[in-house]
Amino acid sequence: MEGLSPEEWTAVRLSLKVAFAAMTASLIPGVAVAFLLERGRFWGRQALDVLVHLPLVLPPVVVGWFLLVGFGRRGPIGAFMEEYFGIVFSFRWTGAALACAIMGFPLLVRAIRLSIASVDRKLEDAAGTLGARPLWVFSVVTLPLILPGIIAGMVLSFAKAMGEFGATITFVSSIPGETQTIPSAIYAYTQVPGGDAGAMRLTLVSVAISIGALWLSEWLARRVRRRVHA
Amino acid sequence: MEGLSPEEWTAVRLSLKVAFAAMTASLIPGVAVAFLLERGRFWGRQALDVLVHLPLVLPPVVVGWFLLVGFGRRGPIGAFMEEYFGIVFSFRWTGAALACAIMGFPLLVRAIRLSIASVDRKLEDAAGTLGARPLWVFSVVTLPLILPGIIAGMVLSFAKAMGEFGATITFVSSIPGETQTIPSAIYAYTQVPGGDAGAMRLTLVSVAISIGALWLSEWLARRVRRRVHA
Amino acid sequence: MTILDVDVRHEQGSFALQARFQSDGRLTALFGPSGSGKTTIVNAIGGLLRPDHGRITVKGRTLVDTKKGVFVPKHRRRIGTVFQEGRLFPHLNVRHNLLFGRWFTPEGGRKASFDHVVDLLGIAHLLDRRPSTLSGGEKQRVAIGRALLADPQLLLMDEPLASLDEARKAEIFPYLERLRDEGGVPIVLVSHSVSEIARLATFVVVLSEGQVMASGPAAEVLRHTNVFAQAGLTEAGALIEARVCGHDDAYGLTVLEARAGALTVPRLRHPVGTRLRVRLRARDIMLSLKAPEGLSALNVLPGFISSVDEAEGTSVDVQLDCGGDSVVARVTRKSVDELGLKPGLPVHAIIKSIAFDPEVLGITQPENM
Amino acid sequence: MTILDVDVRHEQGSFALQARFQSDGRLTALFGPSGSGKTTIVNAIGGLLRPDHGRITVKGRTLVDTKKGVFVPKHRRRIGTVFQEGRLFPHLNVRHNLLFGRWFTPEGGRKASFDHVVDLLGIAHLLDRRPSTLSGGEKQRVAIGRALLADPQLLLMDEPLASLDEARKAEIFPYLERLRDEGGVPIVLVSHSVSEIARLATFVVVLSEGQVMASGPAAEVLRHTNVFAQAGLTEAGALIEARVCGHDDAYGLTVLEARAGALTVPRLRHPVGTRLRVRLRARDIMLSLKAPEGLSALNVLPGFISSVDEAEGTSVDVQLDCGGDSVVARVTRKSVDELGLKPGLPVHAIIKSIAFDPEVLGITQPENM
Amino acid sequence: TKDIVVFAAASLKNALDEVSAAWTKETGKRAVVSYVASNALAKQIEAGAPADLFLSADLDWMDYAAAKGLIKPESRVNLLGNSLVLIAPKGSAVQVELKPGLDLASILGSNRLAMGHVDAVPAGKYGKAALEHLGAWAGVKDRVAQTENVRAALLLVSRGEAPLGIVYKTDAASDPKVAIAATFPEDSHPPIIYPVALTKDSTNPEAAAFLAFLRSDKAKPLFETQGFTLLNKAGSGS
Ligand SMILES: Nc1ncnc2c1ncn2[C@@H]1O[C@H](COP(=O)(O)OP(=O)(O)OP(=O)(O)O)[C@@H](O)[C@H]1O
Ligand SMILES: Nc1ncnc2c1ncn2[C@@H]1O[C@H](COP(=O)(O)OP(=O)(O)OP(=O)(O)O)[C@@H](O)[C@H]1O
Ligand SMILES: [Mg+2]
Ligand SMILES: [Mg+2]
Repeated sequence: MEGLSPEEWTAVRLSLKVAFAAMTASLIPGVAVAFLLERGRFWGRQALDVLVHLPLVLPPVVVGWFLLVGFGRRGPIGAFMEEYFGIVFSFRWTGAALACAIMGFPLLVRAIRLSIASVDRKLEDAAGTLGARPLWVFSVVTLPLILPGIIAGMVLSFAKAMGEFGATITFVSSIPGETQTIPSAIYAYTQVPGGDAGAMRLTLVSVAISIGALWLSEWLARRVRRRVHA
Repeated sequence: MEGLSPEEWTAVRLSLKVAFAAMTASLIPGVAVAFLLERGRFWGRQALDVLVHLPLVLPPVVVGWFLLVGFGRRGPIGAFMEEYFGIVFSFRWTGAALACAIMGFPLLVRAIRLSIASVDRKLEDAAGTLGARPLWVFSVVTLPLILPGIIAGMVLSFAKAMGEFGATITFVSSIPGETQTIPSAIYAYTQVPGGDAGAMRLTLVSVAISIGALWLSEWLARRVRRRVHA
Repeated sequence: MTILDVDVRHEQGSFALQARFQSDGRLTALFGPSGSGKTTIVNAIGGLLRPDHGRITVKGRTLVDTKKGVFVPKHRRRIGTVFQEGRLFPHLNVRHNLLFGRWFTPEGGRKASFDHVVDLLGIAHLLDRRPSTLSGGEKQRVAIGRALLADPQLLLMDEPLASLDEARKAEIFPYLERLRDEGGVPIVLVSHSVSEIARLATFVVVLSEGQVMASGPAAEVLRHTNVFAQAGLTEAGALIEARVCGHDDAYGLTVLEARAGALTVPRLRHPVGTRLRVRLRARDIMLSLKAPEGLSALNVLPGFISSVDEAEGTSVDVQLDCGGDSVVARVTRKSVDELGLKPGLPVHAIIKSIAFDPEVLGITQPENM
Repeated sequence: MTILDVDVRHEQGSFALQARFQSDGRLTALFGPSGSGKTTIVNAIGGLLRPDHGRITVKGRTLVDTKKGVFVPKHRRRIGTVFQEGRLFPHLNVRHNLLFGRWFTPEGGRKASFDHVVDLLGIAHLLDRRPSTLSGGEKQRVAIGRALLADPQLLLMDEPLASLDEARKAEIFPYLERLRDEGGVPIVLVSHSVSEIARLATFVVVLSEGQVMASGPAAEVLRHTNVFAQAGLTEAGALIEARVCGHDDAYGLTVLEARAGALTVPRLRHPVGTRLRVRLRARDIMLSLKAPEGLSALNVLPGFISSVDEAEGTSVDVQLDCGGDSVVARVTRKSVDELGLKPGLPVHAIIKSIAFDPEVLGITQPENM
Repeated sequence: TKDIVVFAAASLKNALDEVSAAWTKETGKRAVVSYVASNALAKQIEAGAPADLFLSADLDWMDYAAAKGLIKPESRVNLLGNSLVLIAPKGSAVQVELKPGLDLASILGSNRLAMGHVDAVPAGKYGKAALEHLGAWAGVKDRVAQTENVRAALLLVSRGEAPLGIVYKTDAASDPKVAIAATFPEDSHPPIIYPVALTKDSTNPEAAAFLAFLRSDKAKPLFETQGFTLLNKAGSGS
């Protein structure tokens, strides 16, 4: 098998950048939403839950369509973000990252929720009696205890971002060097007769990257577990 | 907005059937694989982990293509299954369920793994001293304790199956009444002028179903949690 | 002064707590059988439980008042708690568990010395370990240290010493006494051990099925044995006040002076003049009609029988007045008959010096007796 | 017969266990300060820990032999364990927790009666509750019940009674005694309470820092006080064998016959003829040069001083030979001098009947004394 | 007899739905249509899909199927034609004349030109060819936003994300928010052709009848209202 072409290398680098950005950007909102859903008792909790799950339930193309309508240059949120923060999503790698983050969000949130549910609240109470106000309790007790869930969520989010295609291409199309990620490139190969070899080549790269990511996550998880249980 | 056409109703029914089948069929393998990955120390564990994550990492179309090659009537596994078990996947609803099950598998496994990791192994030890052999310990202690994770995994698997499109349509096409699920039908609508209303109609149905599923899962989870913590 | 004023009602499933007591003691012992509501009260004081109705005031500060809608959150109460089940932070090593409270206390307010507490509890060699690798008693000691090092305004201890050996307890007791008396940190102690309570408590609350059966200064409550029978307490005895009068270093003895007379006990470290509380367990006291001779017992207190109560079945509690101090002796009914014990009879109470093992002695300040 | 033969070496972090003892007792007590390795031994016997090296045999059945590669998995050992931390199943209610072991024991092998155990432990009103709603002591009782109802071949109890009140303990003790003697279920008990050990144990293993300091029949080990000082045990005493000789129902007393003489104790339920072990705590015994008169104490045992040991500081342990029974009295050094106590001197040991509270009496079978 | 199964390119949905309804009305037989991307359909037929008829959106995948021996060559017909247009959002002031030497790059400025994927989507391939023919490709190739399908390109222009896009006339006509700025000359790109053929494994006798119906005059207006032209000439390979 031949090596990758320069354009393919560009797609690989871009995919890594997008997946990494999607994962990190969704981390804090993910923890916050997981917390709200797992612990909160507020009006609209159910609606938020449904909203978070939608990217999973809807075909990616539909999600991409909603993103375009909402976050496009003419969309209400997109226009707002551009005007006030100077952040443009349409046709930018940031848009690809946004699409990937949203598609991976339900997975991230679920993993963190599960971890939060298994935290012994008596430990949080104990921290409270030692003078820690709720935010501190969260940072020094809850957060470290849910790290395994956060790591699992990040793995899922990253992996999803590596494979996400439908929402991304619909939202920001496929522009080499800007928004053409590995899946877009693979897609192009699958659409032409005889493109199988190219598709396979990129698929293998994807697999290799995910092996690396999984290995890293397992290593991290082991470290965390050793910290907690050893 | 008008009601659904008979073909659309067919797609909705089929989607429910497929999602339900995918969820239930992947449950036992999901628990088993989660157990192996979380507790097992065997050669090839890492490889299994990567394999389980692949459907997440790869673009759905690629997964569909692999399925087509492997589980199609002319594929090695497909031929085997047909010959020895009489199970045919290609261009049947069973194939759609298989595709959905595989796409949702990493999500299901992760959720269960997280739950398994949070089980207090001292309880399993205690059950052992009371005379329970490992399989019994698993059934009467571990399994009930990981129920929240299993429920979460089932929700993810079901939701994913409701939204899965790329792998399904690539593997089993989109034959009305046999393999045309809601997402496939939505896709067809998005490919032609004037299809937006139809797409939106089906999207809303999808959302409604997922609200129902989420509500059901939350109710179940609450019951389970009450059983364990009340 | 009222240090602790509790008046709460709370329902949990079929259990109803209805507790009301005002403790002016510096160490309030909660005593009662399993399931009588001790932990529930501790949780209410610590802010882990919001009582259905009632009021809790500590040193004049209202922590809970359901009528006025007052509920001070737990992190603002500065109440250190030693939980019945440890609750160490699994992700922190022992050192950081111990120092946890420090992160949230003002630097100025620190009284407990880390090294001292670590030493006292014998956990210096565990500092870098994770809680999951500790033995049961080691966990318990770290939990005690964690609460102490948070420099609390009030210390709640829910059976803190349950699984510690006597030697370790003997090291911890004096520290708790100092904390109570010098540090001015009031303590609420849950314990099933009468000797623990007798030694440490200045105020005792006896609970049964969620109700307060008796509450009052330790000396008073401990004398009333019948209350205790129900609550599972079988050891009655008198608490009397005494002063260190002299030391006999040759024999390793200390002579105390009480109203009842001189008491010879094993050597104490307290300087001459220290006021002490001494517990005379009813079962350790023998009665004699004549002043005994040739006996190994060093303490002979003359006095009069003030009353002869019925106690459980076989035994009879004989209340004595020895020069103004109330003393209780528990003897068999047979002895009562054989010796013809009745109110007014002059008798001698005989107590072995050895019977005063260190655990039944505690320093005290007279007004709390 | 050797019931329990343990010879294991195991390292955990910086802790090294090296324990070797052969218990022929039906109730083997593990005694030692916190962190001395008691739980580690319990875990090795129960199959929760695979020792680095060594051998464990229970009633002739080899459970572990690292040399031969034998390791019987825990579910085949039929060893019921009461864990130091409860470990109730959170998803099952109390009833199902209790019955858990039943699902896995052959129907024929059931000896413990559910109703009886539930009654004994006072948990009948908790049967439908979840463990998370139980108080600390309630959890502990359910854990005991769960182990008992599994009808084990051996019972491991790791501080099972630590947070129970005296009254509850007093109800559980006789059951454990019956189990030990009639049920033929050997018991390994970890405890910090000397009275608990004195009452129940037939064999005592004293541990310190992972090493066995002393092991042997309870009567022997408990007499040697110096071993115990290190291990945190302060209460020495003699165990002597006695027989129920008669009851005095009028006074609620029972007369026992020992080689040392007659002992009058509070009424026992045991029928005449029952053989008992009686613990005479050294600190409860007074010495008199003459036979006393007019004293409330009912027990006066004449004997000779066999030796006068130095004990801790102030006090001296005087070993007596009373008609063949060894008895220890702890008196002050001052008394030794004043009374001129020395070996060979005839003296009277005086013991209050009341001092024999039920906890220091246990039924026994003579060969195990 | 069983329903016939038609594998058709997704962009044909509207037209084919009407034609098959008309056929059902006339004959009482039913045609079940699976609308998927042409490449997937070809691969599926290769994997043994129970299709009777294959309707591809371009010649490439029909050729692929023919080369693999998946179709009955004698039944292959070039059924429909389409034309390619340049679109802009409605009300846009952009004026373009599609003639050689076209400077599309300066019209775009920093904006994007939306079109189907130039290697994968037929409309993208035709668009690229046309722009190359007009000498404009080199100038715009870095400014192209390639979409997964031609509908997505239309959507980008319709939403105002891109000022210009290249789509089929059939798509442009249907969206009120876009206007056709210009139509590409027919000779600027390979002919846009939707071929159809019976599959090799098809045994359903109605399939040939349905194919004939597709080419009939009854079907013609139905295709034409959707903007297609009915070619009706026998096709071989390209
Ligand atoms: N995983 C471990 N790593 C290092 N040290 C350990 C580990 N587990 C236990 N230990 C140490 O082994 C020693 C013995 O522990 P063990 O639990 O047997 O004590 P114990 O006698 O039961 O004490 P306690 O009365 O406090 O329960 C302790 O000092 C403990 O700190
Ligand atoms: N969530 C609950 N639902 C029902 N009953 C409860 C709940 N929590 C506690 N109880 C009951 O309340 C009573 C008091 O519990 P508490 O923990 O205060 O007892 P305690 O005096 O501390 O006992 P122990 O000495 O055993 O720890 C117990 O009988 C317990 O069963
Ligand atoms: Mg309690
Ligand atoms: Mg232990």
